[in-house]
Amino acid sequence: MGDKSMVNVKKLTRKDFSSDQMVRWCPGCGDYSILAQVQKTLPDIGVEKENIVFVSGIGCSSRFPYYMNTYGFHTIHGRAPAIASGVKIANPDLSVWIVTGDGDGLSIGGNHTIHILRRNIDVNILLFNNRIYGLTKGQYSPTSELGKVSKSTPMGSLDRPFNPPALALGSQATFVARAIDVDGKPLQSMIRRAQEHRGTSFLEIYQNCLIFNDGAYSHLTDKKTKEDTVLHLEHGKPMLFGKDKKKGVFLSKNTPKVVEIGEQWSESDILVHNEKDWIIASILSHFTYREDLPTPVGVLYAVDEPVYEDMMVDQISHAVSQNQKADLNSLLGSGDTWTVE
Amino acid sequence: MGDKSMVNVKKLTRKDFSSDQMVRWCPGCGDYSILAQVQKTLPDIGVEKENIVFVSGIGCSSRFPYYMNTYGFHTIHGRAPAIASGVKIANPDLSVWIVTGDGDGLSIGGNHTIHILRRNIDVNILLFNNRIYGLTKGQYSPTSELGKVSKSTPMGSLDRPFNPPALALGSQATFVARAIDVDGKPLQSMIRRAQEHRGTSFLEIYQNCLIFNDGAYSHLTDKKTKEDTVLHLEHGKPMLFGKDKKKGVFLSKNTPKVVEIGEQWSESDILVHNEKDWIIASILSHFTYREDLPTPVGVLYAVDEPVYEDMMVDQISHAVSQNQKADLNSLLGSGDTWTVE
Amino acid sequence: MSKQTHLTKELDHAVIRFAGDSGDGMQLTGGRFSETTAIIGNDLSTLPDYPAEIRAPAGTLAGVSAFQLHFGSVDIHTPGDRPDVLVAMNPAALKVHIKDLAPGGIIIINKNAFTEKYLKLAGYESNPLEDDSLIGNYTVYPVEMSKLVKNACESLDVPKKTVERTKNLMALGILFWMFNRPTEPTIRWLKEKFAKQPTIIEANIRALNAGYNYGSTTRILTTRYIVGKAKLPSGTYRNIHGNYATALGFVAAAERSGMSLFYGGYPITPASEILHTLSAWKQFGVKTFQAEDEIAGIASTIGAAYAGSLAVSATSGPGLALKAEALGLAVMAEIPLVIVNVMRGGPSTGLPTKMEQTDLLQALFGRNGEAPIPVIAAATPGDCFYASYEACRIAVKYMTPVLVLTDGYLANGSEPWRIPAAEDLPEFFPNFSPPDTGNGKFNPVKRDKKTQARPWAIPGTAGLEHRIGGLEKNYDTGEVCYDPDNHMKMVTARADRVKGITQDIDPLHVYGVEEGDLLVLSWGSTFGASRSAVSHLIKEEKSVAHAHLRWIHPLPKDLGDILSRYKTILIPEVNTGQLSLLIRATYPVNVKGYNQVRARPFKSQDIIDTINRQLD
Amino acid sequence: MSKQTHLTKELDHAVIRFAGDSGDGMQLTGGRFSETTAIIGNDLSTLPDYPAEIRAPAGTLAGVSAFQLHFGSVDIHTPGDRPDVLVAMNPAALKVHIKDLAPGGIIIINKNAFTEKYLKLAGYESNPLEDDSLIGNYTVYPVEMSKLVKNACESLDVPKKTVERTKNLMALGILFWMFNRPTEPTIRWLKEKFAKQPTIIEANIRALNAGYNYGSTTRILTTRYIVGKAKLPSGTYRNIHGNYATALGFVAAAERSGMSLFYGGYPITPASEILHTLSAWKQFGVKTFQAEDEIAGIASTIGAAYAGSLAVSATSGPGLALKAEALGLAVMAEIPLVIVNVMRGGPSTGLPTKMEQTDLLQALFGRNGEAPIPVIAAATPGDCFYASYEACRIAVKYMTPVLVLTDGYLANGSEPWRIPAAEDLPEFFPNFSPPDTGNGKFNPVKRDKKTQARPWAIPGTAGLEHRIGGLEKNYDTGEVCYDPDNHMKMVTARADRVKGITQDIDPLHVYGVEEGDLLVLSWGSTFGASRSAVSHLIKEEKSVAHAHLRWIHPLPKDLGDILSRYKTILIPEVNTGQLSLLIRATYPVNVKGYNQVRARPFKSQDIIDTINRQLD
Ligand SMILES: Cc1ncc(C[n+]2csc(CCOP(=O)(O)OP(=O)(O)O)c2C)c(N)n1
Ligand SMILES: Cc1ncc(C[n+]2csc(CCOP(=O)(O)OP(=O)(O)O)c2C)c(N)n1
Ligand code: SF4
Ligand code: SF4
Ligand SMILES: [Mg+2]
Ligand SMILES: [Mg+2]
Repeated sequence: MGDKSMVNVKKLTRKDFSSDQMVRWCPGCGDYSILAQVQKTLPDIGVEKENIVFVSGIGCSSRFPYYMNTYGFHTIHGRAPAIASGVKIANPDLSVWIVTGDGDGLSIGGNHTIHILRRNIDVNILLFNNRIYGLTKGQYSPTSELGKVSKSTPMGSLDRPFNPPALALGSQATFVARAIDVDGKPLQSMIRRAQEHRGTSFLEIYQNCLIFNDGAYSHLTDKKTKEDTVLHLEHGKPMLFGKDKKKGVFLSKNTPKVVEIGEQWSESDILVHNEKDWIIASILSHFTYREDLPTPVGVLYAVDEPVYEDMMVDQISHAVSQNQKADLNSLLGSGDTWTVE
Repeated sequence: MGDKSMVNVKKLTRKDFSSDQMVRWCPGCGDYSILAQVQKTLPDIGVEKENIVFVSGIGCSSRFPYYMNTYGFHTIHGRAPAIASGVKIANPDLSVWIVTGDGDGLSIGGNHTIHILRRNIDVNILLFNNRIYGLTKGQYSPTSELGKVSKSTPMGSLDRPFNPPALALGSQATFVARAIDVDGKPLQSMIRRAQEHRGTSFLEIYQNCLIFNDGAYSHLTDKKTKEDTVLHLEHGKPMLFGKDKKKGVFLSKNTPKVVEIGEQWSESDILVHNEKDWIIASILSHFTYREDLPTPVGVLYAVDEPVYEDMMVDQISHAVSQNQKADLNSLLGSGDTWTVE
Repeated sequence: MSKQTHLTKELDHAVIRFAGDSGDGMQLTGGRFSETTAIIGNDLSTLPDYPAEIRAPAGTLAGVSAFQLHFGSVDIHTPGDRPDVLVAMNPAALKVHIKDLAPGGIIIINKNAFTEKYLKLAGYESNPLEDDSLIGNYTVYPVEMSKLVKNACESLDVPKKTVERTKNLMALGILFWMFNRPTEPTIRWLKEKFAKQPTIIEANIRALNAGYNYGSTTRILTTRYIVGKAKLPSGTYRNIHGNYATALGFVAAAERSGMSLFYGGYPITPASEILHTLSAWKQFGVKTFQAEDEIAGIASTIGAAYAGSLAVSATSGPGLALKAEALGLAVMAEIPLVIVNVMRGGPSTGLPTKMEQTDLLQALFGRNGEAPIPVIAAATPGDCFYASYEACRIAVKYMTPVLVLTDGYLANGSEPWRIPAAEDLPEFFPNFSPPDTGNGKFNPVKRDKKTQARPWAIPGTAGLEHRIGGLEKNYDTGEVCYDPDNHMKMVTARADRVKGITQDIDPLHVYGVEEGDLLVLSWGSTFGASRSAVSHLIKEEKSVAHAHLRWIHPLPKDLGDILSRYKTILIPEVNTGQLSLLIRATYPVNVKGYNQVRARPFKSQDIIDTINRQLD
Repeated sequence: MSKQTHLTKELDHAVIRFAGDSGDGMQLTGGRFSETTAIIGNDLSTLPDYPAEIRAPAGTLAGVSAFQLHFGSVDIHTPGDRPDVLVAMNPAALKVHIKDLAPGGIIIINKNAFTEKYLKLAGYESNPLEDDSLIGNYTVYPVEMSKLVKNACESLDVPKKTVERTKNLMALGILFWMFNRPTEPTIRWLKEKFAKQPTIIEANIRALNAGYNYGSTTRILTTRYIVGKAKLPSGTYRNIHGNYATALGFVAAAERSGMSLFYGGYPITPASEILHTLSAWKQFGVKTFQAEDEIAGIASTIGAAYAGSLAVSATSGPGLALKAEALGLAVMAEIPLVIVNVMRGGPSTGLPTKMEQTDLLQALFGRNGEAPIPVIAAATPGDCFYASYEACRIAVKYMTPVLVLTDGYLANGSEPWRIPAAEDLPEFFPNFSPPDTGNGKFNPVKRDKKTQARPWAIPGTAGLEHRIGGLEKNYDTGEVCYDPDNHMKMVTARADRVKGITQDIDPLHVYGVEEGDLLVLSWGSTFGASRSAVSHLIKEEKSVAHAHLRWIHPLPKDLGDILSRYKTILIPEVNTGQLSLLIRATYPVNVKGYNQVRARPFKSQDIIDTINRQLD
């Protein structure tokens, strides 16, 4: 976002961001809650709604733009990052959001996702990860666990899943975060952080598909278990979790394990989170799918790196300043010419 | 490779692996040296040449299969991993090799590359990384350094490059290694290791394109500098390099730095390489592009994980054993039927 | 009350439509009615019609899902022009579908769903059960289905929601009674499907019986209908869906040719069931690979075929577009494989759950360079089996990729299908080259004289090591070659090899007059409506005939000759005239296109009217 | 020796060809000769021809690179049927190109390269300079170029390799002398190009002069040729290449419409120079985005257009195939953008550095669903400018993607081009919707009456927030809509909008008789050979004419009428008959296709012969 849009904004409300379209997700779908959090957060980010664009691919999740009273483009399967790149480069003043699914963004669209991350174009990616293909009625996805029984894998899937934060980090991402659909407050704050970050923001949102993959995250959302399974990350703070924050993450020779705060271990043994440390972020990304470690939620990684379109604008300004008199007629007539009378 | 092909192989020589086609790379291209090392190594891997298949995409590097007297398929730009997946799944007894470039394998073919790594199909990927598009005459590639002046970026490129080992690790790769075109012995041993590994092997080979990107790796190949810039990894050994191995890598609070062995530091302070440790591999992958750290060469990471086609074979055997009498007529006539006289 | 209190009427054929919320189970209901109807010997044709959303909010127009079924004692070629009976489970379903109902048709309604809330969601200002919009025009039976199933399940220990969900079985029961169909097959099916949930079985059976009894014990429904057995050729039959038939055709081809089947593809509506079906047939050694996208789908298929599998894939329009470049490679490298394109409404994402015939020109021409590929189109759900089987046979025999066109209607629709004996399916074998132990250089392009097919030299065969690829190759040696004359020779050779397939294609069958005023030339699923229309007009002794194209590339040898015998060639297509363009460009005949792009199959009446207009 | 010792001959036109190793700099040599020839006022046309490999091993047949140039005082439409002069820098170059030489033609040879090794590499059994294969049939001048440049640079401090490399300048000098061309422009160019390497400049200048002097001071070359100025329309000219002209057309369109230019694409031969050229024009605010693949290329272009840029891309056949699905989205969402397809030899990777016209049907039909896109084809290198300019104008005016077809020959070939004044280029403006401060709901599909274009409501405009996408939309509101009748209406509307472009297309120009025996109908780069052939036959008073199609979709309104005035329509195409198919399907005329797929442009003689055969 250019600074320009940060000023003179009249305060909008959640309602201003709801379009008049009927929401067509299955009743109870996690997408509803994500929509609500986005609509609640956007009035606070200081951008006029005409400067906001939601670009999506295809999937249940990708219907998202229809429900936002901003500019919206529901494109084709997997291509949202590339389309959004064009939007942002064409007009860097826009606040550009990509809404995608685990199939849309990591299967058919995987290449565009890793390339936009590498380029660090200043857009925000919201990846709704329900670990299933919803819209096409229940095939396994690249984030489904190995052995997943699905429409297309009646005896269980054979491919090891991607680990989205690890993939993002491996793609030179500058901002990697995670949130859970039904945890409203942390989700809101991640949406805000994604928006604040300059460069490509990658926010993975765990989302429940109650029709085809119900309960994929119930251990993280169930009141009974969630304190022991979710690790809320805070920059500069030790990685504590569990009831009364009595559990923590300890690094023993680069290997993370969970310890109980008490006699043997004290808070000072616990790994302190540092958003700017790529190695910590990598370690945290590897908690995914691990049953002996909690699931990190929050900002795993956030660093400032050169932003693609900033550099492009700079190159152009430089070229323009070097060629004040660049006009079409002189370009048309450049090179060796001769005249016929 | 199935065990089957390991037996009863008559000893072949390098010449057996040279096809009768004229090699058409530019004289002096690094590809020649890689070709030579592959041809030298293959006689030793214990596979008959009729069981070896080279699949490539498009690019200078992708001409490779023409020069190998094995089965060879020069396909289309970026799709070699997906085509090779089909080859290997169709016939798991074959030894399948993918030859690709930084453009072919990481730009247009990036998605197929990360997906084959995740699936862990037992093929060997040789990625010839010359940090440029050779065949199309010199545009920058996804591994060209930021600011690269090339045919398509006269004022310098704007995208941060991929770090291939980091990307591979982020894609759940089970084998990640690196070698340099002109360093014959280490390259040969990496080719052998790649072949030995069960699962997808990702071998990045630094390759000099003397026409469009000459000298990209001269600091790693130049006699004067290479000892100080190349770190040869050995499993279980401390990470020492430099003349007389007097430099080493030390991890200070997860941050790697180079120290001199001597008064302050001794060998026992030096990080010991462990091929099976994902975190060490991640740290090593981050040495790429860093001027203060040496470039690791050798096996960064190698672990055993379930192999896609093994599981597929198992599922099929299981299904077959459960349905001994599965015959076409009973399938044709399954479900509710009725008879018209 | 005894049966006699009801009138009994005999019918040749009838069309019914079930409509309700996406969550109401209308597809299941329609499916059960179809299966039962098939088993008792009617001919039939079905048309499922569901929204692109998984489950749009209850009660909305967008969420309505429907299933139409045409059955009879006579030959049935289409799912029917307009329903005689409409089952409407809620106001939205009524609103969406009432306009298609035949005048005087019967409407069976779940009265309990006609609440103020749902009426409003459907956009009704007043309750159509109470105002005079329906009365007089239709025979309306409002049934308190929700209430009746509640009563039926009262003593059962099942959640309310589950009980409410059984109301589709209630509707099914009413229709079973009305059309004199047995409930046993459905009861059997319920017992299998919910084997592990006995209370669910019980609830559903009760609902089904409640519906049946509603018919027999109340006097509300006055008439029962009898639709006799159809005079189908003798044999054993099953009811078959197009996508299932396609999958079955592939397995049959693999089994008959002794090859191993590989499927590489990416899910897309309405083709995904082909993947689902094949993935469940591992006992036949079928390997299914769910790729990361359509490009990887065809790429893996190319790889598997290269390695010697019978390699196939299925997709729909946008997916076929993505496969274009790789199809060119398959042409150039002469790789035998089969791609099914289940056409859906376009362009772009379009109307993803609807049918259309708009990908014909894409199939023929949607690749760079001169890249001819044989194209065959299935005519009916059951014909999907034979089309995919034949595509495999031709692919392997001629070493070429083959495209099979079906569409969303064929894919999801069903019909009675005479089960062939495996032994009766044409045999074929891959032309695998034997190992070469001599040391002569293997020539990968030494062609078969008759088919011009190159040998299939698969990796793993000693002595045949060779290289292929996407660059132009020397006609004689197969090596890379940029020579201009060689290129011309290869372009011609590729075209001729595909044209040569005509030697393997059945001559065209003409139905109706041998020469005359008008020939309807159909392709794909337009078969049914065209055949119905022409058979109707033949009865009226019009000078008309019908010919149906299964192979569109190459066209059958005798086509030109046949076309020349009619004054007008009428080509009905659910596109803007794609076959018309091809036929006009190929034969000097008078082509009239009948083109409707409404993303649904033709009604035979429309074709009848069009023919009549032409004949005037 | 004085100049008088040489014969001087006047010529209307001449064809020369430079041929040598890929490393010999033949493209550069040909380019310099062309520029000089242009500057002195000849009309000309060029045909570079280089291998797919960057630099195949020295001396091999595969490594030969060539450049042909046709120039004259008369109208030049083609790069020439056969060279009058061949420069062969090594045996391989001689071997490959000798067969094209005109009988009695001149061959200039670097004698030093005719070593045993190179002779063998080229497959010569004996040295053609010594045996009798050339003598008598051609005029051969063996020049010891390598030796002469060594002598010339003796005192200079440059590596041997560099000296050896200057021999192409030596050859150029000889030809300059032979055809009476000045060396100054080349000297100027060398000084600019190697500004930082003065010794390189010096070595090259010495070689150039050595060549020139070789002509003037030895008696070996006996004849000098004079080719006078061409009678071109008055104006200022430059020599222009097709790809450069395309890029220039885009910048001109952006400047004239006041829009910002965005290019998103992926490198591919022979289209990459369009990207290279545009990337160097940042002073015009041009944004170039090298995407990860062609799909991302068009996707980014769609995004940029959506956001209000003049968005363009360029690719070649395989890349166009990859863009198919996204092009469908551009159709559906009515996104104005321009894609150039520089056609090359196919199918698949094919013959990547050669030309072909085989992507016409792909351009027209290579997408799922009914997805009409306007298609314009450039006729000459200079016309690439006007075609890309016009494509931009139409895209923006009608809110539609537009495809521009050029080919490898147009892309790399060049011709004198009269420089237009910016002011004379047709103005156009984007139809950006103004902000809406009222609170009415914005209707994104309220169409322009005349063009049926939707308003271009770009993000950032207050009050116009709206949603678009790839699903079918309601004709009136733009909201997602699956209604069958609405779909038909939209399919028709999309087709009609494209057809409506005919109102913006110039009427067809007919060259030759107004009605008669035969009309040659050409498209794309076939223009040149067709025009040459017809003008030749008109001089012989044959009843022939020539019309050239720039717009292929829609076809010009008057085309049918014009075609009907000739007994035969001859359509020459470097494909198997793609335009023929379209014309046959559209008009009831007698179409004869002349189809050669040799991956190189037609010779006008071939077309003359074909016409004559038709007229017999
Ligand atoms: C080119 C193409 N291929 C396939 C499809 C079918 N398709 C639509 S959405 C989808 C996957 C959706 O999964 P995901 O992205 O996880 O979204 P979800 O529905 O789970 O939110 C697929 C395969 C398509 N629309 N286009
Ligand atoms: C679909 C498609 N797009 C683009 C190209 C053009 N192309 C051929 S090779 C290549 C890049 C080659 O770079 P790399 O993979 O790094 O190989 P190198 O030549 O450097 O070995 C490109 C862009 C193509 N052949 N096909
Ligand atoms: S199918 Fe799953 S993801 Fe899609 S709307 Fe329904 S609950 Fe949500
Ligand atoms: S262009 Fe570069 S990579 Fe290609 S063959 Fe020449 S030196 Fe090798
Ligand atoms: Mg999903
Ligand atoms: Mg490269």
